[in-house]
Amino acid sequence: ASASPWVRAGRDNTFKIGFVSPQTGPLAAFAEPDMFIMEQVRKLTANGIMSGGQKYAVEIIYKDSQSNPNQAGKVTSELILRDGVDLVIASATPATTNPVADQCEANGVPCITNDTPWQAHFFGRKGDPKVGFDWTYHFFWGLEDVIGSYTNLWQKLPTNKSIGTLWPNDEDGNAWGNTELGFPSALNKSGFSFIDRGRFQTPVNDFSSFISEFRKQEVEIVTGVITPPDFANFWNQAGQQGFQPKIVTVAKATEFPQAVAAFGPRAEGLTVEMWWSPAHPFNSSISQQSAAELAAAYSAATSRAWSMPLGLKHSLFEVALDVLQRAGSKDPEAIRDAIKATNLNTVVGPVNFANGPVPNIGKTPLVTGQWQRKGDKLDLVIVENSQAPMIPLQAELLPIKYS
Amino acid sequence: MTRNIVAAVVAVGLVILAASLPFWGEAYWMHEFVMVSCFFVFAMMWNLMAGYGGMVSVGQQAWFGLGGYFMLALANLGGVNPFVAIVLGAVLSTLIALPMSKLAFRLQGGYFAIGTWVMAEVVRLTVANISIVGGGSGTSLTAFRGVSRALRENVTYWVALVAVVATIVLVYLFLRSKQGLALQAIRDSEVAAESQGINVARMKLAVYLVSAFGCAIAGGLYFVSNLRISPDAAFSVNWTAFGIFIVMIGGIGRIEGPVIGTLVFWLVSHYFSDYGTWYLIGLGALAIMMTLYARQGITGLLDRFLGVDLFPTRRVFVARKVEAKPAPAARVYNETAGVA
Amino acid sequence: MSTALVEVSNLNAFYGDAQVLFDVNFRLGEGETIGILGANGAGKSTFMKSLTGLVKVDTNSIRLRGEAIGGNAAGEIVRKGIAMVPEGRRLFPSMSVEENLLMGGFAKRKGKWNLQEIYKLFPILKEKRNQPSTSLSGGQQQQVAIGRALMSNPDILLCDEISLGLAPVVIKDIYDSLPSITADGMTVVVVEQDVNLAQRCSQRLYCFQEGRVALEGKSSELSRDQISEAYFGI
Amino acid sequence: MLLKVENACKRYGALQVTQDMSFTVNDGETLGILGPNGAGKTTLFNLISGDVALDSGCVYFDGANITALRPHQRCRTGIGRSYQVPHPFGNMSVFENLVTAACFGGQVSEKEAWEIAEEVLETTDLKPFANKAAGSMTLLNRKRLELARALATRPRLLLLDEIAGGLTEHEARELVDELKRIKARGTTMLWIEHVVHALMSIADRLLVIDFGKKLAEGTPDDVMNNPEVRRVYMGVDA
Amino acid sequence: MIETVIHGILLGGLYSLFALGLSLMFGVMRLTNIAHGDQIVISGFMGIAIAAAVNINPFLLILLLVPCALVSGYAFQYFVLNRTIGKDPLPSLVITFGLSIIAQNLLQEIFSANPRALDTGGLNTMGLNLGGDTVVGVLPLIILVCAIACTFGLQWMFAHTALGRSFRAVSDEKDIAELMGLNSARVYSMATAIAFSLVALAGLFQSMRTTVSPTDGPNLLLFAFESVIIGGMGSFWGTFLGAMTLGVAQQVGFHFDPGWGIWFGHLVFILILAFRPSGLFPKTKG
Ligand SMILES: Nc1ncnc2c1ncn2[C@@H]1O[C@H](COP(=O)(O)OP(=O)(O)OP(=O)(O)O)[C@@H](O)[C@H]1O
Ligand SMILES: Nc1ncnc2c1ncn2[C@@H]1O[C@H](COP(=O)(O)OP(=O)(O)OP(=O)(O)O)[C@@H](O)[C@H]1O
Ligand SMILES: [Mg+2]
Ligand SMILES: [Mg+2]
Repeated sequence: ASASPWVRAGRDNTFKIGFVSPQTGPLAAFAEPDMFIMEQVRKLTANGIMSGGQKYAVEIIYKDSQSNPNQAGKVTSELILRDGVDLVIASATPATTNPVADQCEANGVPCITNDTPWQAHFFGRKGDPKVGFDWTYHFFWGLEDVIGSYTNLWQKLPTNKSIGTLWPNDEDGNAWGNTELGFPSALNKSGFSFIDRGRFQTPVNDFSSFISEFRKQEVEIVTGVITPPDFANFWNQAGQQGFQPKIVTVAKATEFPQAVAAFGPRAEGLTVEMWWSPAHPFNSSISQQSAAELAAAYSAATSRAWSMPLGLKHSLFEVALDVLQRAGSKDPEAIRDAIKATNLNTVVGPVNFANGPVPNIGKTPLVTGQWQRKGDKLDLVIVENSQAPMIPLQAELLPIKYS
Repeated sequence: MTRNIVAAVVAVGLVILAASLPFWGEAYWMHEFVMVSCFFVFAMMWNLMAGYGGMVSVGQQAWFGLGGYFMLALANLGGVNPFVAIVLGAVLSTLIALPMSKLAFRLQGGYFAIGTWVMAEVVRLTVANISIVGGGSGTSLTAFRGVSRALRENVTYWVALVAVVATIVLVYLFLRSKQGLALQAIRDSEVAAESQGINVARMKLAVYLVSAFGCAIAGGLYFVSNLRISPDAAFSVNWTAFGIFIVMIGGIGRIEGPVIGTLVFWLVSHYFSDYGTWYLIGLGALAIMMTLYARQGITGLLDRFLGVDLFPTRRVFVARKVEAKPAPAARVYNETAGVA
Repeated sequence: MSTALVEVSNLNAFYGDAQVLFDVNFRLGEGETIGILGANGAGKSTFMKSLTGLVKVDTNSIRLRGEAIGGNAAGEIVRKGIAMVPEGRRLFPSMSVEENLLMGGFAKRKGKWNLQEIYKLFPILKEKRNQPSTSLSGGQQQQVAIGRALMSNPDILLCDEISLGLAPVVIKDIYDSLPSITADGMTVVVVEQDVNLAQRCSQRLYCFQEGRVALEGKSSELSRDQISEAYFGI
Repeated sequence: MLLKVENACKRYGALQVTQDMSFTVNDGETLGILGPNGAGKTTLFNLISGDVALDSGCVYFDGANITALRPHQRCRTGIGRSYQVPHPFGNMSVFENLVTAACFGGQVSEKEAWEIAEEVLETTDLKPFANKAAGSMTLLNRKRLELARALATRPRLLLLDEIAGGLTEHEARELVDELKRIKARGTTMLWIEHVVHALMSIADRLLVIDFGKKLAEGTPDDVMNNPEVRRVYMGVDA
Repeated sequence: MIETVIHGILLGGLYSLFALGLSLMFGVMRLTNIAHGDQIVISGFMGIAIAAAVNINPFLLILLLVPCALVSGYAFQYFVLNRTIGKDPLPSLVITFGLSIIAQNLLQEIFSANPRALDTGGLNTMGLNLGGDTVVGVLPLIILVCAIACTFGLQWMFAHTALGRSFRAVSDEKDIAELMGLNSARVYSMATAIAFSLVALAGLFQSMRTTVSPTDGPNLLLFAFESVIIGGMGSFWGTFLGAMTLGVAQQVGFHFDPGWGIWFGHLVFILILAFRPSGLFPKTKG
């Protein structure tokens, strides 16, 4: 994997990091903290970093995937072939991380990604657990975490243990609904009954057929991983048709404050997995901020509420800088080996690729939270932590209230 | 005649020069060329349909995506060499286009346009429900794992070059053949064409199928280079949007149109694609402006003001002496040819 | 001769690049009935279309009471008082008889003609007023077309081959209705292929040939041979 | 007998445009067709050339039933036609118009088509316009092109719809001379024309149509002396 | 199953509002507006933006937005689309397609890609028990009633008013209509104005009933288009029934397998195209 000499035309004492993120398009909410984080990193690396006894400048080249996997692949090859980056990082959903990682793998460029459940990343790219990948590394939680956390959560309230599921036909839905690797087998094991009407094609205008089925089967828990508009439809129509589950735990749709705001008062009581929050007891390895301080700095700088990708984006740069400092040179293999040897405490928790469930994967902790009313505002608080006991609970799980 | 030879020599020289790029150029140039050539082939095919066949389709992404998916399925599941799979995939896509054309031809004009779009959606939804190619999540092309980067890059580049040259040459030869005459005649008047012995229905079907084949080649090539496919990306209507923009900006109903359009498109995307949405807004606005104020596109303007005609397909009558072959590069009339 | 109501001078008309009318001169006096003869494709209909604004021509080539109206939009010209019964009737197929007539009154000019008057002129239309216009016989359709043109209360009525495709008896009926239309001084131009009819109903005749006026004169004074020559180009 | 039309019927909505029309045309014969406007003459041509489908009845060409054939197939069997309203291939040159017709209607190679096209250009005096866009020509030239293009398909039966309208006396005579030459080569012709004297000078027989029905058929003199024809068509009281 | 059909009919109500405008524009001008779906989305976003700026009842929004749409539709037809009308469908297709792309990206630029909904003050979650287990939403019911009213209104307007006559006149015989004193450019603009008002209504309902996001347009266009073709061109009741058919088909599809619901709707469209190309309820001339 030797690139032609022209690609290496960049100055020898600069580390170039290519950063791919869905700045525009349907996934743009994931990229909201990007500018803040990059600004932070630029300040922290303004004087360069030391690596192998030599001082290197750090340059970040930011590319927009437009929430489109084709574009993600295209900009990655641009980063590699035109800009000659030394390291590619990317984040947020398989639609971004998978094509980016595929390009890096094919072109022999080190790559670190996060914020995609690791199964969707590893198996979604047709990875072989025996072989793994050469160049691409990923850290995030996996299905086993979300399954563990959710099933534990649902046992905290008395219910009939009947679950209605909403798994669309996309990267996440297919992984979560997978009979062996996903929820179904786990739910069976832990004594829940569930209704899976099959993978549906989003967007869906009308969920009546789901709702009447759920009502018929007296479902008290709803779970799924669906997009905000689909969930809005579901939730509105559930209201119309008088379907009143006790617990609603859906990923994606209720992860972001703005999206939740769209549901108005009916957002209160919804539960969702949490990959990061200001309450996580971790500190940044580069800015030394605690999670809470990071969130506060973000809100102060942007006057926006914190969201989960903030911590993930920050941690991505933490790992990248750590790797480059340890690499000692711009040699791709040296950088790759440095990634492999990563063992870093970041603001989202410890990152280590050596003891992942499959090669190239490092795991970060996961808990579950609930949108609860604090005064006139909704706040996401941790209500379940069985998968990551080091993260403290903030509140008790409450059933959804209906007027 | 001599001008003809000179032109041919220059063209062959250019192709040879281009073919040797892997030995002296940058990998990035090759990559860029592959991407652009997919758009170019796609635009040529859209031009063939709309500019010559009078069929405005908004559903060409169906064949682009199918080409990609067939290539990937053949390569991943069937172990076929991906480059061979591109061609096989295009053949399979064309087979699917055959029954679809029967439905599409029931609609005319604007309804044909949206009807083809619906059919593309049907194809997308169907593919999204086939789990062996990853369903809605899509899948990665694994056939290249273990193949050296340089080899993959070079061969992909050469295949793209062949696709581009073949598209230009074949379309050009087609238009200079008897069938090309028929196509132009149909564009001007279907009734009269039919009464002059031209089988209009068969001709339109042929154009539809050739166009499907070409789009599928472009799709296969694109995903060989992009390595990852998903239904939403492969069957995105944006492919057709870009095709239309390229053709309308370059000039519809001429071979030079897509050539120049692609050049403009490449420049614009090279310098502005980082602007995301604004870049698309700009392209759309440019196409609208061209449609309103210069319907023949840039080539139409060039022809009108400079008399440039790179790919003469017109037969010129030379009194008292009948030539076996059309004379080259001569200008015949001032009026620009185009969609009637 | 009466004062010129319409004065056409050096009128040239084109379809795309093809010229159809060449330097046509024509005048129309108040209250006159004029016949226009000519072979197929001589440009008669094109001339009528130029007068009504359906074919765009030079502004000054057509003057109505001295005002240059050439090339005005058809809608404006009908408001100034020129209405046409188009060649081939061209009724609105999706409409009933009465709706067709109402469309004619769209310009809302004041005058004698209204639905009642039309029904008085063509009693059969009253019976059929709610039928789709397409269900009528050719002659009845022609009556609708004439009635529709009259509904705008024009000063000048242009009739383009109103006998086209009609049985002789029906043609007779139609032409018999002309006097009651011209009775209150309406000016009428009739395009006709039938020389006899044209000669009988008009005071003056124009013969068109190849887009030019080949012959012009009083109907009563022109001989059949003269007309034949202009007509057939013999 | 080259063409036989048998009980042809066609109606458009309530309008019966062709009513039970039957006639035959012999090989090499020229049949003139007359009739008032809207009588159904052009429609009859459309039925023969296949542009419009028959409601009932049959068309035979050279002994074969061609009723079910599509227009392009009929053209290839040897029926060439011109349109009353010219339909040139407007963006192509006159020459290309002819080459196209020769290629497809005449089913020859393009090389041969070039020769045929040149020959036709010669006979129809369109040579000066050979490289002119057909759409930009004057009406008369477009009408001439209609004839030329029909000729280029090398038809055995030529359907001519009002090609002499608007010609000067001199031009009309030249046209007739040319048609006579075409006739001399054995081409059968059907000619719709209002320029009666031109028609009379070449037609072997005349067919008069009124309201979609055959009004009269016979030698030119017989037909022109038919009082009914004089009344209906010439507008002359016999 | 009955429940499924009822939900399908309610969905069809929304679809028929989408489709009426498209049907109108095609009927009068033979013009296919590819940006139709995006205009629905734009109206939804306008409603949301206005509601966010001034606290206003969503139904008052209709009174505010529909006149806006009327004016903008008129201007759009008069200044842009009228230039493209002709035998060749290409220019209008390219222009509306370009507009569609521009609209989607502009919306994304202004409102971000997040889907949004118009707050209906709880109306969107109100249900009505029809006895047994069948519960239907109040809002979908309102939409259905509104769709029936609009269909009836359009049909009546076409049949009995001078405006309707002028629409039919320019659609039948443009030249002759001008000869009667109509200004076809204005009539066309009027048609587009009405189509846009319907679109605005549809957009507001869409954003109340579900959410709108910048890239929703194409799907809405396809549903509208399918409704028109299934119903058969030429009458508004046909379009309405076509929308019902599509709604029911999609719901039945969802009922059997959620992965194939939309696909099933498309399938019905394709079957109609294959076996009854003139649609299920073509206009019968009486
Ligand atoms: N829209 C058009 N485009 C091009 N040429 C046209 C058009 N309309 C008419 N022409 C041509 O212009 C010439 C003059 O046509 P016009 O209709 O004025 O003749 P006319 O004297 O009314 O004949 P007719 O007796 O058949 O009604 C015709 O030969 C016709 O072919
Ligand atoms: N496609 C059509 N739809 C409806 N009516 C038609 C159609 N074609 C022709 N007609 C009608 O059929 C009748 C006969 O038309 P046709 O063109 O055959 O007449 P023609 O004898 O050729 O007349 P002309 O001498 O004016 O050319 C006319 O009344 C015409 O209006
Ligand atoms: Mg006329
Ligand atoms: Mg005729």
